[in-house]
Amino acid sequence: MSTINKSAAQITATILSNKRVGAYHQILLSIGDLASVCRPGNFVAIAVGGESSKMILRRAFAISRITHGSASGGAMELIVAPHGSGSRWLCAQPEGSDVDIVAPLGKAFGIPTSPVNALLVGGGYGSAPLFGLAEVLKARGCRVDMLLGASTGSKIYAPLEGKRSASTLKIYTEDGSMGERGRVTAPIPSLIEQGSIDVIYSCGPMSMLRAISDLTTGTDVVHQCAVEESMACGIGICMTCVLPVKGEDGTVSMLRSCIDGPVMDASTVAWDLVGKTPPAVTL
Amino acid sequence: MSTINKSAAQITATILSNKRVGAYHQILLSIGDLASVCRPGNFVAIAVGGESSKMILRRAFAISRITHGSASGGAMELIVAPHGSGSRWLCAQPEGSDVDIVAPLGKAFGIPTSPVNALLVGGGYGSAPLFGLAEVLKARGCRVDMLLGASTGSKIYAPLEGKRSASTLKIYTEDGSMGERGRVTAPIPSLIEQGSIDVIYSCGPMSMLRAISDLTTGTDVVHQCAVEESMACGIGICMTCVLPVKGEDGTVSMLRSCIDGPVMDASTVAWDLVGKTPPAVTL
Amino acid sequence: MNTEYDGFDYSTSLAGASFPSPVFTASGCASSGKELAQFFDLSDIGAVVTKSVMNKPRHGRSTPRMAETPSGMLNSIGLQGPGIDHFLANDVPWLLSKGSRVIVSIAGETIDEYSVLARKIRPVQGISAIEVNISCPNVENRGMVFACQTDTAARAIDGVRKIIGGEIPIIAKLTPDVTDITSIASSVVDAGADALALINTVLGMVINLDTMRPHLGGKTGGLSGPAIRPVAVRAIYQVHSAMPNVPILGMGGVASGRDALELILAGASGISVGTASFGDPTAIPRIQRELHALLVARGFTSLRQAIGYAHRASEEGAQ
Amino acid sequence: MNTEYDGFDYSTSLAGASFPSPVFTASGCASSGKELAQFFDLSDIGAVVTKSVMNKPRHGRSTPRMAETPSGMLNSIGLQGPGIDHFLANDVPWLLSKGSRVIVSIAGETIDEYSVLARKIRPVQGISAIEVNISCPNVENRGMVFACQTDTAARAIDGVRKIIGGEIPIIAKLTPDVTDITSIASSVVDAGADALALINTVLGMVINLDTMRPHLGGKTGGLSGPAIRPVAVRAIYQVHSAMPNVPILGMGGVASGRDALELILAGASGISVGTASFGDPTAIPRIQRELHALLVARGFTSLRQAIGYAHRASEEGAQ
Ligand SMILES: Cc1cc2nc3c(=O)[nH]c(=O)nc-3n(C[C@H](O)[C@H](O)[C@H](O)COP(=O)(O)OP(=O)(O)OC[C@H]3O[C@@H](n4cnc5c(N)ncnc54)[C@H](O)[C@@H]3O)c2cc1C
Ligand SMILES: Cc1cc2nc3c(=O)[nH]c(=O)nc-3n(C[C@H](O)[C@H](O)[C@H](O)COP(=O)(O)OP(=O)(O)OC[C@H]3O[C@@H](n4cnc5c(N)ncnc54)[C@H](O)[C@@H]3O)c2cc1C
Ligand SMILES: Cc1cc2nc3c(=O)[nH]c(=O)nc-3n(C[C@H](O)[C@H](O)[C@H](O)COP(=O)(O)O)c2cc1C
Ligand SMILES: Cc1cc2nc3c(=O)[nH]c(=O)nc-3n(C[C@H](O)[C@H](O)[C@H](O)COP(=O)(O)O)c2cc1C
Ligand code: FES
Ligand code: FES
Repeated sequence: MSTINKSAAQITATILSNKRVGAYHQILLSIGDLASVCRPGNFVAIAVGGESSKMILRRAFAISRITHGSASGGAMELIVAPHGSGSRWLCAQPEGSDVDIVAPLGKAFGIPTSPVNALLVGGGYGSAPLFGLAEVLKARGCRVDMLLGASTGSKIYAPLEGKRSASTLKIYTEDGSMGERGRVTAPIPSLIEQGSIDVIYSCGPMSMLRAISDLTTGTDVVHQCAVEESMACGIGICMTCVLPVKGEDGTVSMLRSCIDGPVMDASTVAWDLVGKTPPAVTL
Repeated sequence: MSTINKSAAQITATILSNKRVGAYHQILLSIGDLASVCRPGNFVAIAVGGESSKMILRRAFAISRITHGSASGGAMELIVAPHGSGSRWLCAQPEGSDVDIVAPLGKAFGIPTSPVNALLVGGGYGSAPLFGLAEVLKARGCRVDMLLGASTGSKIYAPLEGKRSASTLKIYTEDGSMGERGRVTAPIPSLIEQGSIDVIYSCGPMSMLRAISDLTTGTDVVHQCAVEESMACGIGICMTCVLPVKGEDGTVSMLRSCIDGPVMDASTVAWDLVGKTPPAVTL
Repeated sequence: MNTEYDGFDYSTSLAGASFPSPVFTASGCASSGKELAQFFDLSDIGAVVTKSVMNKPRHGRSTPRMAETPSGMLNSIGLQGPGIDHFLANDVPWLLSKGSRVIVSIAGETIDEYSVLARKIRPVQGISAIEVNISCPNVENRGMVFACQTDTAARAIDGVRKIIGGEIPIIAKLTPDVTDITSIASSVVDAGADALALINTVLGMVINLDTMRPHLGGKTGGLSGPAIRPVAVRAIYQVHSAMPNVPILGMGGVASGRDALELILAGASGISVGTASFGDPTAIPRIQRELHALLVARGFTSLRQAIGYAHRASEEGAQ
Repeated sequence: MNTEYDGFDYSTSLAGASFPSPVFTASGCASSGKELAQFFDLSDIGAVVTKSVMNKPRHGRSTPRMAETPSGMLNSIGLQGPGIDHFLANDVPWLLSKGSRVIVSIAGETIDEYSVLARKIRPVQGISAIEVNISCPNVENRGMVFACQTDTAARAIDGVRKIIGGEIPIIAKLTPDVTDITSIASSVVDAGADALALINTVLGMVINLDTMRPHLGGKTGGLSGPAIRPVAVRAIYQVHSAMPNVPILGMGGVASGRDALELILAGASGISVGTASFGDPTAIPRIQRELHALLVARGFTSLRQAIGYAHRASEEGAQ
């Protein structure tokens, strides 16, 4: 057994329910004992398209929440945006059908050992892992505030859930159709200034993560972000999902976001190099 | 409009029922008005595997029977052997699901204008088009005898149907598990000798068609066989499905079994050249 | 000409030959057109590219001639056909009578045969272009693929050019199964090709697991369909990059408007649809509609603007 | 060694190196093994072929580095890796400690770099073979693919052979993107390659329809997965036919036991599984089981009997 993804397993999971919620599908998978080893920030890789599929790669989805059921064991909730052919296929699977999953994958969010003030920021389906995270943080005595943003109201996932799981919830949409008009990053500078947050947990588009990162640079606020890079394998064997990350000596390495992430310390990510050819390695 | 496949159309057909019968699936498709132009011997080409299928070619199936319904229009019956991934996919489609079909394709069995004695010989799922054919022949006042053969009993499709549609039915299985032990061709020589048949209609494996053809050579018995070659398109545009056929002047041409068949005058097929590189064309 | 694209200029040209839409059949995947006429009006699409015809009638290879592969298929037809005389006497007049634009594809076993074919085609009225297939993998000897070497490729085209003069545009059809397709492309252009058809099928093989022998009668076959689309895009992009002024008829795995758009952005001025018609007899008019909608959605007002756009976008682009 | 194949001899050898089963990882599709160890025991499969390593650490190409295509994918990793020193100090000892058989894949930007790498590997104990990747399409300059020309291919192998002597078998990995793969194959065998790895990825490209630019950071990428399997079968068949005594490590689109059997019948002595592991982390042990069952079902009592059987069957065959 390895030290990488050491709780991961490949299993057949049954779809317990599949509901449309706004622009997304909330999908509940029966995963038995695997539930006990899933942590907020982990993701699942799902085979799509069925037996004679031309889609040969798995699709990655953040584990939104874990419920520990009774007889049938635990369940895993996903929030899936029907984007391309793979996610649309998944959203079209009826209750009762089986899917082949590999989970839990990747690094989870780091949970503080003592109570802190945490701000959770989600963009679009990036809110997925935040609900589960909020529960864990609250159980540790943390104060949890939440900001959710999207282009439009239908892309804010389950605002009521957000309300339940966080102490405060603020919603931002770019078209103003829900919550305040504007970007989800808008209130962050003043929150930081007020000294009311210790840690930011973020999940959403790379541009959002980077913007938050810019705001926390030079402050004491720790920023853990869950990145999203195109992944072919999700388990560390293909090297497609890399991100430039600065080491302690300042040199940049291309780390695999599937196994060294998706949760990363945002201050170590070389945001300006993302998507660029990194400078040649110097020794 | 063309003279080739001049009644063919591409439509979405709903599966009205899908029942396992022995080794086969009996599948009933709702095809509306198209029912009125389907003739015994025609086939249907069905897209398989769904939207994200890696199977890019249609699968061909003989039209087993046409029923002219009331409100919903006509229906087409198929007898499908779950063979490889495409036919297995079709057999797994539940009632109510839609399939994309092109039908009716190919040349139908020639129907005599005056009553004759017809022998219908089917091997395996090759019995499919014979039931519909038997009905048409009987309506024309023909006497219809039927021989069905297969390796084993579960591969004899619907023997009771056979009984209903023909005056006499004889069944042969190679393992003797149903009917008589032996090949379906066994009784043919004596039937020919007795002068009790005018026309043989056959459908089944190429080896069976060829064997019957050998038996009818030099006799007055007309032999119409429905051949089965690997087909990429089913509509005459790819040239994969060719068969060596002798012209009136004795020269061999490679004819497309999808549009110049599947029903062919067996006496014109150059059986010894099937699957061989045909002799160079001489002019 | 088609007027249903109001406002949008969907027309294209290949070295002087004009077409109301850029979506054509692919040679060998539409026979001579008659068979598809049951499913759509042949005059509604850009052009019918006919099956490569040789001088004499030809039986082709033995069966089985096809094998389905993941998202693709192999074929080993081996250029079965009626011969040029029968073809010109029957098929061309029929197509022209239907209002179809006709591109005649020719293939020869020898360099000379191409000239012979050209000589017979030259006097025929109404042909939009000649596609010279120097890349069919289904001939007896793999060494016979003229498009594998710059010199044989050039000589085959030169033979046709000398006879055709400037009357009919010549499109040279190339194989991607070469070390450097741009050098083959430039050699045929130097020899007089006005345009290029990219790509012919990729040489492949399937072993039958029952007989444990090569499945196809001809052993090897040509791989086509969506599986090879990335190879087609790459070949078109490379050649357009090297010779931006040479029009390209792009093909290889196009099964939808989005696929056609990919090839056009890479540098194709027209698109041939081959294997997709086997799975869907109305693929060509559908792709023609889908491509039109995608172009309009991206703000293009003519097809021409989109041709090779991936090259220009990368110059302008942010990175 | 594995004993679960009782009665059936599943072992194979590549030019003297022996393996208990013929199913290996493919270079670049298993990193250095650690990541897959969570899903199965690395000592249970034939061998781990490690990701091609270069002399110096290397970042590789910019992202995006992959695009899914019909039944395939493109990658443009660009040989990211830790460099040979780190690799030999860390990865090789770890793999050997797990009881895995190790085939080290090396890649160089220059002919000299291959010799440098060979010099560092030579003293290392326990390595089963060296795979010399002279065919990675994801280097800056397409002209850099040594396996595209007989002379550069031979020189790279020659450099390694001179240093390795006879100690470790050398497997030369070739690209199918050439006009005549058998001539490349014979040139590297003449230069001292003991075995051949066929095939590396096929050069391809995808245009992103949103940005309308090449999708991959490196523009072109290597096509892998089931889409290219017919190309792999063809390449293996051609090369085995030309050089029946040179062992072949076959790869390209193997995703099931039936696929592996196809390559073995065509002439492969071993099978590398690459892209299939991305979609299924337990693909390799599954394929190993499936292949075994298929061989037994066909009456073979050893793997060796099946290697290249499609060639022999066609001699014996009816036709
Ligand atoms: C760690 C991680 C967590 C994710 N969590 C969620 C989630 O909770 N909910 C959700 O809806 N989506 C999530 N995504 C994005 C999701 O993986 C993509 O939307 C999905 O892969 C798209 O597949 P497709 O077939 O629908 O689209 P296509 O565009 O057809 O996919 C083509 C290929 O590109 C890859 N790809 C396309 N878009 C993305 C993307 N945004 N990220 C990564 N790969 C992509 C696909 O995996 C596939 O290989 C997550 C991605 C990652 C990496
Ligand atoms: C005119 C005609 C009528 C037919 N009628 C029937 C019928 O009534 N009932 C029935 O069960 N089957 C019938 N078949 C056979 C049926 O088409 C094949 O069983 C089916 O195509 C197999 O597809 P697959 O994906 O299951 O198998 P695979 O072996 O995975 O198919 C791979 C490819 O080979 C082709 N292929 C494989 N076997 C055959 C075959 N026997 N004939 C033609 N192509 C083949 C497939 O079309 C496909 O392209 C008929 C075939 C033809 C040509
Ligand atoms: C069955 C079949 C027959 C073909 N015959 C020819 C031919 O006669 N001449 C030719 O130039 N190309 C021929 N081709 C190649 C196609 O024209 C086309 O270049 C290739 O199939 C790639 O396009 P596609 O993926 O859309 O099919 C043939 C392809 C197939 C599948
Ligand atoms: C992501 C990725 C990375 C690869 N890296 C290497 C490599 O470093 N060295 C090498 O020789 N081949 C490399 N290959 C090629 C594979 O080893 C293999 O030859 C090819 O992918 C075909 O096999 P497959 O279809 O099973 O993947 C890589 C392939 C992929 C998909
Ligand atoms: S997705 Fe393959 S290494 Fe990260
Ligand atoms: S199947 Fe295509 S011509 Fe008959």
